Amino acid sequence: MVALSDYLVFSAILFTLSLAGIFLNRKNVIILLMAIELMLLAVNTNLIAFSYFLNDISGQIFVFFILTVAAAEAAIGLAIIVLVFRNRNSINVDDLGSLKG
Amino acid sequence: MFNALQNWLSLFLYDWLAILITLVIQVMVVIVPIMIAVAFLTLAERKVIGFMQVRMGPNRVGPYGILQPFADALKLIMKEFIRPHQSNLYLFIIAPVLALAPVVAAWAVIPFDEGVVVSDINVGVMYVLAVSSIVVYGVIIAGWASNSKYAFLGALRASAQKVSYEIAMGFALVTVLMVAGTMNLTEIVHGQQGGFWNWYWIPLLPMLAVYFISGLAETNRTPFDVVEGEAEIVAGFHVEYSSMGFGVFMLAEYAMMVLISFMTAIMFLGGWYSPFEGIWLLDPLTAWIPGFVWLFLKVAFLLFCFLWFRATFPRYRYDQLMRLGWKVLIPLTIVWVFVVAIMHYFSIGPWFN
Amino acid sequence: MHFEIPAFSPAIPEMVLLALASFILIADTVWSKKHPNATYWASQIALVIVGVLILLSFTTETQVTFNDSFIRDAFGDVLKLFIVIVSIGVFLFSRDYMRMNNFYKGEFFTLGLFAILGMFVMVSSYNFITLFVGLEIMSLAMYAMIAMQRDSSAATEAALKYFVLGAMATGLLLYGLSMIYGATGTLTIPDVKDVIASGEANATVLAFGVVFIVIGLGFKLGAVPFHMWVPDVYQGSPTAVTLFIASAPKIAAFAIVYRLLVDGLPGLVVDWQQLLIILSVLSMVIGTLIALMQTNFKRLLAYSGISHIGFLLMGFIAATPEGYSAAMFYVLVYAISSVAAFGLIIALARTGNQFEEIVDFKGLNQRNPWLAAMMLIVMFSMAGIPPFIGFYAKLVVLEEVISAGFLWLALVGVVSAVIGAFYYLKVVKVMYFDSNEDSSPLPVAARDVAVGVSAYSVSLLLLGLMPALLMGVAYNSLLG
Amino acid sequence: MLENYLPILVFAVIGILFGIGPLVMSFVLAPNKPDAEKNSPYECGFEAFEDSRMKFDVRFYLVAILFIIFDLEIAFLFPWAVVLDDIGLFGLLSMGVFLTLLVVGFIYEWRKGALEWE
Amino acid sequence: MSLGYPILSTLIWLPIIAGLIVLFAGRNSPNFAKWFSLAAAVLTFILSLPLYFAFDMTTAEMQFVERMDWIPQYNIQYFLGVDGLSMPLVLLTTFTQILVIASAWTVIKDRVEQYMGAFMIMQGIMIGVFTALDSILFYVFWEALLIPMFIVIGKWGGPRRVYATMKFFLYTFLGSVFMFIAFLYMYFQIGSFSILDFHAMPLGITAQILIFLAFLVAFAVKIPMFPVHTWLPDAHVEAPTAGSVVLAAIMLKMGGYGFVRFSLPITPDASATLDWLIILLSLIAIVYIGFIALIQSDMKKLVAYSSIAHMGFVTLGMFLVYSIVAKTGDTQGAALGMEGAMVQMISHGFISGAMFLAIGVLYDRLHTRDISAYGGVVNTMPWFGFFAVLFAMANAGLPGTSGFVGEFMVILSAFKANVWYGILAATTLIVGAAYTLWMIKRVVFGKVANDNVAQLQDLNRREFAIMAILAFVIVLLGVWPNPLLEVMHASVDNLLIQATTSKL
Repeated sequence: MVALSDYLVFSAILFTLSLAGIFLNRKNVIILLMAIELMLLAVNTNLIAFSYFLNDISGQIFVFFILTVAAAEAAIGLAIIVLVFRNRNSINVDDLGSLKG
Repeated sequence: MFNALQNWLSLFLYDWLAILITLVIQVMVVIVPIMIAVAFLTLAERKVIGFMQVRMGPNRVGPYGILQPFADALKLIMKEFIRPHQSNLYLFIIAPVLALAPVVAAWAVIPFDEGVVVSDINVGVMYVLAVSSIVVYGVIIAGWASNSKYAFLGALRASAQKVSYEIAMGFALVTVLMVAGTMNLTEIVHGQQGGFWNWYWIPLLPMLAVYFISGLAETNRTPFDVVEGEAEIVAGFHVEYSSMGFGVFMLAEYAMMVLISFMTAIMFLGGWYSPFEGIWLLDPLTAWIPGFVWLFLKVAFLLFCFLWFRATFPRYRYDQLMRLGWKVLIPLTIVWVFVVAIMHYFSIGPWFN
Repeated sequence: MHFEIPAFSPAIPEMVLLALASFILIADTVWSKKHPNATYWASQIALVIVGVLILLSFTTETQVTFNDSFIRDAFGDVLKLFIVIVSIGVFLFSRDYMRMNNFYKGEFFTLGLFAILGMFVMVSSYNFITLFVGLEIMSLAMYAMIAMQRDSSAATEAALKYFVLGAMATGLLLYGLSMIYGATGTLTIPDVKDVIASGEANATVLAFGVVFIVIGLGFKLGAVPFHMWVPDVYQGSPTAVTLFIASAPKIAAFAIVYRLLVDGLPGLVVDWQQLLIILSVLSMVIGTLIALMQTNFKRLLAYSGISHIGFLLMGFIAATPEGYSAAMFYVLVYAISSVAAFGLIIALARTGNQFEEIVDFKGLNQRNPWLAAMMLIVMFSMAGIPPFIGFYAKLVVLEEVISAGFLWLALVGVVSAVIGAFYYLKVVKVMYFDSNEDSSPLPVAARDVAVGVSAYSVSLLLLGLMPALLMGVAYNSLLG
Repeated sequence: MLENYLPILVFAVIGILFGIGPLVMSFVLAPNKPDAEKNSPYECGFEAFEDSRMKFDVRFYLVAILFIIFDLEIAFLFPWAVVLDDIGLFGLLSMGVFLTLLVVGFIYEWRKGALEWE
Repeated sequence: MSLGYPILSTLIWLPIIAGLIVLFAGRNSPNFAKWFSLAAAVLTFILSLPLYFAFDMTTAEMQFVERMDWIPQYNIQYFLGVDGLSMPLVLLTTFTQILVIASAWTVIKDRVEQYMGAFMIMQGIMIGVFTALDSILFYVFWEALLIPMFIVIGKWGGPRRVYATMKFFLYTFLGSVFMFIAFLYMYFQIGSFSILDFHAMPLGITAQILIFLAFLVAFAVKIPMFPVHTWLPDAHVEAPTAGSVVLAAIMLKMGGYGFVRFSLPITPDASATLDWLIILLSLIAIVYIGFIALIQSDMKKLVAYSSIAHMGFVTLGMFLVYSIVAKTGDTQGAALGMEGAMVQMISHGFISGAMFLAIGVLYDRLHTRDISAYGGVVNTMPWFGFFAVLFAMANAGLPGTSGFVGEFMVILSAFKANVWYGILAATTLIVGAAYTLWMIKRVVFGKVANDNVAQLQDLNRREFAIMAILAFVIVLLGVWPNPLLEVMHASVDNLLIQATTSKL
């Protein structure tokens, strides 16, 4: 049987990966978006694992909500990326430097 | 039967190996006939359309052209697999696999008769819907990997079309679930016991129509086959595929048709139940026929409809197609979800009590 | 399984707001061609209706409904009222701004209404799910609002940054919440508190959760070192949206900090207090220092906002009911001054001169003495100089943090306030002492905007003369 | 319960094999004589003069987004539909509200022309 | 003592409201702004007279008290009252205000209404500072004063005005926040912000020293004392005449007032421990700053430095008490020093105001304050010469002027405390005479230096009136200081008791 800690470690790895993806990624904004999704998935893994081991359904319900919101978030994120691309013909992270004080 | 096999195998093998082998055999028992059926569906298509257009259809390979599918397969296998340069090779190869594998996997939960189901899970409907959605990835990846404008546009169109109709399909299924109160396919069939007027197609007739139409669109069948619109974008997303790459896409498409037909039969047409249950004279007369025959008959009829429509209807324009999906089917289904929910909750007769 | 129909009455303002927002959303598509202003007025009316509803049904008694996931209490009602008050100003000013910059769209107001709905839900959340959903309703609407100026490269970039970091903050927060859930086995905030109090929860997991929650909240609040999005977003967004971001959401963010840390995790006060001290000190010091170097006014306000957040957090660090009410008072004051400050930018902005750089304010006193005086009030209030209300905001948090025994923290606070005064003074200096080659009188903004912005600014002075009013509201709503 | 999912895994693996098998067969059996002309993308005889991953109509994208939203609604509807009998009037009403909001969004899209394909 | 109406509130709010009216209504009519302000200033002065005449000189209790809840959550009150220490300062304020308004009559041409409005508001706030008996209320007024002053110096000042005003603001603000923290700290000891409660509260020596230092920073900046005085010459030089007048005549007194109202009574033990520090700094101010004044070529700067030196007398007089008590064992001699300090504050208010006004008169004519640009002014401006000499003598502390009284009392008590203190303090009589009279010699006397001076017009009626009033007051206080001294007696005695009673 897979232990709870295994799930937690797994989700922690996912989470760290996604953080690394957000902070180290210098290339493509889409990757940022994917990293964010990954982060939410790590959270979901956590919640489901806890929910299963605690025998409590509410964690899974939470996951439902997170999934839904993640979808909406992705939709808006993509829309914003489309706009950015239209305005400057690039979605490189490095090119997003026009706002500096 | 399979339990016996497993027990026998475990006499001289590891347990897990015995289970695995049994499972593989089980799976093959399901898939191989299905695949053969799919192969013959291509033949049937040509034959049916041929007859409808008052011509013979294939009749050279074997008696009445009955071996035609094998000849086709052989031909495809022996053709060169062209890999367009600039294409993304891995994605290019993965794409057809992604198109076919989910369709195959979906069969895991389809019940062919009382208890004749490989995996009787409690969320069967969800599973089928989920797995068959993956097909879209195959399409998109194919279009992207080909690095060809036609393929790309075709993929876009195909995926937009598939996802649009999937919504209507999902809503249609929701009504079934409401009435059945379960997502287990076997249970859903059980709920329709007692003759054809107890099947869900009567209370949910609009949903049957929606479901079937969506199924047509899902599989890119006429009249919704703009994806392949020869005149505009040649063959659509798989224009760059040749040999078995193309073959696998074709296989996937026809397997999907069969799957949709099965699902329709299970959800709306009483699955393996005889239509004559409880009818004087007819019931006892047909009682000897095993359930799966009824199911196959229903599926055969639905598949015939697929072919029939192809021969009958002209192709939709893309904007018409999307309009139908978004502005007719989806509103209709949403409203119907309301209607069914209320009728079901308040047990409004004659069908919802 | 049987479901009771829960009491709906505590959520009536939210439901009404939702209904009105939905109605306006649809109606806008019908009337937007012929009556472009109808949506604006409808939204304002909706806000007023909701505000009145809250006022009418105001009660000090706490009601919990929807399976313990929604709470209606005086604290929440007050915050909601202020969200409404602030948002009315936001809508008022942004209409003018959007017209001026040719991107007037009714959607701005509907999105705004939905964002406000999200804030309401946040304020009333008593369950992690409610909290999360409210947070996202608000955030999603705001991402879209920033990107609304579609052909502005800066605005879309700001939207992207806000989105990425906002989503990441949500992720961090959720990760923390999942840990808390794992340790306590419940998502309901008061139950979390009970379980922690009973000592059955795994301390390591809890501590882990608290860290992530605080980091997530830090991002949302824009506290150093999680502040990097704030200046870019403030600067890049259309001023109308900056105005919104800088005001009402801060109130809602305050509310979730309160609900999470105080209502839910009082048992871990030692843990989060430590973290908040770090955030608070860094925010005050770094926010202030970087603000000194800014030449862009919106960016300046962004950094000053960061240091204000540092002050706000001091109220939580005190970890007493009085401390929380001080923080509440602070956030209300900050929201009002933000509206006034950004509203003034809008009131001044004319096509060709956006009044976004500090040099744009040169000689403003010659060109429009009234608005210059209003800006003076806002700047001094933000600097924390009496008799403006900003002073009392600082007064109360400092008082509470001293009473909790963090004298050194208060000293850090006042020193950064003094340094901070410098950049506010710089603005005043530019307005009053520098002369502009172009000393022609500035055309006065639309009358409603001018009146509105004056109302918000003057209220900073009037409230400062009678600080007990607002302070009493914050105090009583928390301490009963 | 979980044992039921083992066949599904096997099914999936076999499904993939079914996809790969024919491809492998054709790799092994079919001739392979590529040349530049043959391998160029299909462009009705024209040279491919630009990257084919061009910008495309934003409506496809819109459809994708709408799909995500609606599909998730369906994900909510599924479990709800199954337990409709158990959750009483409250369940019915909640979903009614939910669907109404969905419809509001839908009407908005419709009125804004997001569903037009001209 | 109390009148039938809230006289202190009236004195605070009347000018502020008048100032706001001027700000709003005077935008397009400078004349209205001027006349209205003058009327309001005169009215305020008249209304402030009952303070003196109804004052009960026999008691050190607060009089004309007004007290009500202001911020009940923190027990902060709207608590006003005056005693013998603050009442003269209030009168000084209301009196000076008239001169301030009058002095700006023709000089200010740009945004007159803002100028007048700012000064009117400032007056109200200053009265608030002197009358507030709740520390937060005090702090509010104390800080609020910065805003109009900031604007006044920055807007109507000279070329380096921005630098000066920023420096002024930040110095003062930084100083006062420490005081603020001290208030908060004390509040947590006793749960009240009332200054009178602070007076009565017991405090440990460490706390006292910290609080004392916090106060010191705040008041030393304001008064200003030696190391933190540098903002003052800048601010004075750059401020317009009226700004200088207000600054020198009233705002500096706020620092001194702070010492007697806060430092001495609240932290007596710390004051006793650290009195050497204050005395040292005061003596430095008196001697060193005096010499600095000597070498100034800018008249205003000269007077500014002389102000610092004079304020050194104030602090010296206040903190001599401990040495005297230690030496003589009674507080009699100390009372002399304390009263001297108070008198010095008042008289310096008049004298420095007069000096700045006199310089302003010259500046308005020739637009320079450089001493070398003048010479022989008395030839073209005899009346001016007369007043200038009178004021200069007062500034130098010559007998017969008010400047003499305070300085003399402080020097006397300094000798009582320590001979060296006395000797050092007494040098001011020489140095002060040197720089002031030398300046007068160079500016007023001698031959007409150049054509510009030759064309000078003598005082007009307005200027004459202002000068005459000031001269009258200066001489009156010089020869008959009793009216001033007797209102202070009771309060000073009380203060000395508080300052010498240990709180440990």
